Amino acid sequence: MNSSLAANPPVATPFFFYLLAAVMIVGGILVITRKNAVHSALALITTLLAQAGLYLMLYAPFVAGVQIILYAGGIMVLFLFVIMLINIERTMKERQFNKQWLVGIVAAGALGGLLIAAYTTTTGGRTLFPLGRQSYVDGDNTQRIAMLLFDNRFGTYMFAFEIASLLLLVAIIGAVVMAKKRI
Amino acid sequence: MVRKLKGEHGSGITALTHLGQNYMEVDRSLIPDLLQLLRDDEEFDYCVDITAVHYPKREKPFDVVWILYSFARNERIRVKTQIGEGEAIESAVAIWPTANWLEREVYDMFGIKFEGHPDLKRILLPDGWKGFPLRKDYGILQQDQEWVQINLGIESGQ
Amino acid sequence: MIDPKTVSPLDLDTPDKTFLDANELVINMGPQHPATHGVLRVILRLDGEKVMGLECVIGYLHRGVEKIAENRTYTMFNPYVDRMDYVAAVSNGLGYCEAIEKLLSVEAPPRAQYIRVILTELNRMASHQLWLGTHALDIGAITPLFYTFRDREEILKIFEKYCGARLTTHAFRIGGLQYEVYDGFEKDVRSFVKFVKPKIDEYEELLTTNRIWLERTKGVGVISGKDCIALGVTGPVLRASGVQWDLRKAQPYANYKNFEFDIPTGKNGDTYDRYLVRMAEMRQSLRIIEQAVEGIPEGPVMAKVPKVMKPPVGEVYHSIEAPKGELGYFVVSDGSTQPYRVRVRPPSFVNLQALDLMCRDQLVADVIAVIGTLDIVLGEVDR
Amino acid sequence: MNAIIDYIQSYLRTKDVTPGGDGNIFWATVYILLVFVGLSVAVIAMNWLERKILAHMQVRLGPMRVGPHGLLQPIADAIKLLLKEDIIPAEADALVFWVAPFIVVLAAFTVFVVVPFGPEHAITDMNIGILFMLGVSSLSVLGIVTAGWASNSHYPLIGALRSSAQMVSYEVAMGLAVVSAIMMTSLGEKGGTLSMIGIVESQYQQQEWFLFKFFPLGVIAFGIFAIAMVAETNRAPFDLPEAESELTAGFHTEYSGFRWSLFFLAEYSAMIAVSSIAVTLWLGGWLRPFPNALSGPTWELAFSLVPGLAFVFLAAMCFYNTARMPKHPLFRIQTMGLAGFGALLGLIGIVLFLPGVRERVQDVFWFAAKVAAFMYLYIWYRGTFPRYRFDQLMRVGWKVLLPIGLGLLICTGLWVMRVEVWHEVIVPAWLGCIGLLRRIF
Repeated sequence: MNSSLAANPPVATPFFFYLLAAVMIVGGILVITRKNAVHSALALITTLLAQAGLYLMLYAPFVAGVQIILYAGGIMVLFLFVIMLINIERTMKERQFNKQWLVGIVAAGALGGLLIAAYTTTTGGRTLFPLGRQSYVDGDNTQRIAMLLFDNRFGTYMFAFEIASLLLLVAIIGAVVMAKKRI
Repeated sequence: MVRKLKGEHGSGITALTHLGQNYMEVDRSLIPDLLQLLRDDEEFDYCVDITAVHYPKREKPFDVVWILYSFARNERIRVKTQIGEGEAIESAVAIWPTANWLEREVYDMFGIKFEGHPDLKRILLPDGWKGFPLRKDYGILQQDQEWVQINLGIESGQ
Repeated sequence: MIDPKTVSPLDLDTPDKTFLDANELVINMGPQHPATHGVLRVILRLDGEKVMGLECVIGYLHRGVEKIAENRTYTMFNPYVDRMDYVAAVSNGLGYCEAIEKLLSVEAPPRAQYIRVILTELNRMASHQLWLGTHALDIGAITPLFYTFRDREEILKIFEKYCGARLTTHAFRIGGLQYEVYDGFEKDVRSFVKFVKPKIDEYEELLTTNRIWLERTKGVGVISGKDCIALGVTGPVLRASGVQWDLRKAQPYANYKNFEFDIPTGKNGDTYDRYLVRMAEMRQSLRIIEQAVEGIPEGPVMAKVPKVMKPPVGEVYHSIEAPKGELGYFVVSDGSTQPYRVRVRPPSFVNLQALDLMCRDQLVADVIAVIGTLDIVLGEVDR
Repeated sequence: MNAIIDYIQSYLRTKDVTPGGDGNIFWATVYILLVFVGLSVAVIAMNWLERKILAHMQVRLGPMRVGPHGLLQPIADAIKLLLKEDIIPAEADALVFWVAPFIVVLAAFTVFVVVPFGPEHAITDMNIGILFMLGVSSLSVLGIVTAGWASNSHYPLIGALRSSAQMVSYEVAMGLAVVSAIMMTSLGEKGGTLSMIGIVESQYQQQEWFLFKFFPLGVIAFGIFAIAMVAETNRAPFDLPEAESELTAGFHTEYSGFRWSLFFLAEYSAMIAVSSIAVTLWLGGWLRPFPNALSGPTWELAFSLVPGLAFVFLAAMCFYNTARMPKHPLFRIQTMGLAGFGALLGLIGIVLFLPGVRERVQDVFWFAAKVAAFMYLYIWYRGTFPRYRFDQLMRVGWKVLLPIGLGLLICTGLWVMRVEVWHEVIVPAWLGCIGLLRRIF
């Protein structure tokens, strides 16, 4: 998987795409419908893994690997941690947070419409997400990501990247402060 | 030493020796003060044991026995006092913390109550048990049938 | 005490305190737990992993030994004492026999005294070896267990050859010994001493300087000498806290005054010091055995005691230095063939009382280490 | 029909088929089967070896009854486990309880997709190989956590929480050590790579195992990884989740029978997996000792004979022990079994001497030998070390390994950037850092 699209024609792409997409959708629905939070978390993990599969199909193995390590392996473990510390029997008997379902449907519909519009509308002969512009630089996916982040030739994302990491740091410190009464 | 104590407390103390071991028989009324005195002034800082003996035929059927040891003097002494049925005696937990479980065991086995004990309850036998097994009127095969039936779900423990 | 039956059903109205603002957690350890050395039950109050306090629930092995004593003759009760501290049965027997001998005002002949000392010290060795193996196992080192059991086996073989039993030996009789030692007893003991000396070094090699062992034992379960005395804690635990007190020296019984040995002490009173003290005690025991086996005199092994024992009216308290601490017998005689009252002062029972103090502010995993280091035997705690 | 056979034959003859290459589905399938079978055999052998070696360390004999020297014991155990009643506790969450062991096994086995047993012996080669391995092996935490939770019992829950906290913490230090090794690959001819095969090739090109690269940085990185991997796999002295004296059996307390054996399988294959990572990153993977210094046809031949010799040696040991078996009718079958086992080993040894076979197999042999050394270390640790306490474990992970790993990363980075002037600076500074750290902690 280390060459470009043309040299490496995808194998059974539509089939795997629809399979993974279906897994994701089913998983997503299970996440919001299960009353047991652990079941929801497991469904979410399935969804995230299917998403990693989609990344692989997009010839972005590095992103897929990071997705597995960070989301499935790291963040979801923390989710499960927190869920386990909460009394599950209790949450199962409590009412779900579905009082605002009407607003939710409207928001979801609007977002979906927006996405469809964005992909189909053309302004001045240009679509918002043009095809055929996968590659800014040569080399494999991992190197491309690094180049995009750090090389000035392609408009640097360095600042945004660092801001994001700073935000995460702030979030970590905030979590520690909130959770721990005495340090 | 005993002479000195006798001088202070009068006739309540009888000092005796049997088989080379010193012990004193003390009046019930002297108990907490004497024990305190023994620890503070006579350096009996180690309470080896607290136990009791049941003499059902006596007017005051229980002997309570404190066995004390002094590290400084390398000496043992036993303090004995007689108390009657249903009478309580002052706890020595404040004097020697070790008295805690020892007194609980005496209570467990003889039913002697210790006043001022922080947590006087049965220690070896189950909490709901009836009867005090080391009393002479408690037969060796006797048991709390009711407790056994309720808690163990069997007819008899024998 | 927490009874699972009394736990109230789920209550949705009160806020959930099990998460984040939880202050205290009460958990129950034992009586069926691999690290409680029998049927000890400990109820722990925890703040996170920190122990805020604990309560021991004992009595699961209560057999009413003291009550049995009142219904048996002096001779008949002798085997029962072996069942209290079953890993140091010989010591129990020694204490009991000497107490009754005192009551009868007889003394065992010198030859019997020497053999008693040899067997008792061998038993101290066996008890410490068992302690070391299980304690190390609790802390996670599995290998010392097999080393110590291999060497303890040699001691048990000597016991078996002498009296036919390995664990509950019933080795001594009131007034001396029932049997003369078998041929080659001295040779066996000598070769055992020679065999086991390098083995103790072997145990130490595995543990004494092991980093993890040090981290797990140093500063864990600290108790000061003053607290030890106040709580009546005796034996190696007391000595590890810096109090040089051993009944074998302080109030010599049997014929311990004939032997040269040191009382090993520690400084910090932590689990590591207790480990070192017990290791040193094993070596001192070997020293005593060596001296005793060289000096066994000829002569009878049984003093003149009547077939039917009727000690004169009176009472006696006699205590010995058992492997776990001061083991005392308070015997009251009413002149009949049966003791009027036998009170056993069990070292494990009294030492166990210090568990609460020693575990305060430690972590849960340390509770296991401290239970191990107290070296309790539930048969003796519950009697 | 003939066309298909022709196709397969021509397929087999193609020389340039490499792991991960185009159209390698056939060989990938073959290797999947081989790895699956090999791994199961390795776990079974490991079971027997662990019990035997541990027993001999502890002055015992270990299994002796089932088969000669207990050789059939693991098979007997496996049959017992499969026939045992599979209990799901009444209060357990049945679905999650059922799924959890499969997650663990799946994660443990999937890791082997990218393990290179030789330059041509691998299921596939990914350009993110090492990342894939770390990612997938981190998924086994999920199985452990859910297993502990689903049991709905206290000890498994505590065991699961401990286990996951431990694995998540040590993954950080592990990752740092791995990154430093990956940095070293950038000095190879092909430049930096995450591919497992590429990493080993890079070591060959640089004529140095990464263990000795940039001394002492390579050794330190390897040390961090070697400590972290023991913690990752929950083995002694970091076996707190399964601390028998504290938590009975940790997260799998409530499991029995087949499902329990899955955890067992997963634990051992995870051990083999992390050992493979260590071998690949620092110990030259499939490379034989001194591939550059002792090259030439004579040396090639000499080293390619080693696998066969090893098996012949094992066979000789079997025959020696056969001769020592008691001469008693009761032992006849056992003696014959041992001799048969020896004969089997000898036969394998002779097959390994064949010219066509020995070149192909020696890579796998060296890889397996290195992994086996790690397996022996695991057993050795278990025989000698007491167990860490949880806070001490966390302290080692976060306060010792993590800072050292970060410092290591910086030093390796600087070194790789050819700041040769710093050569005299980095090493003293690094040693100073360690001294400082030791002073602090």
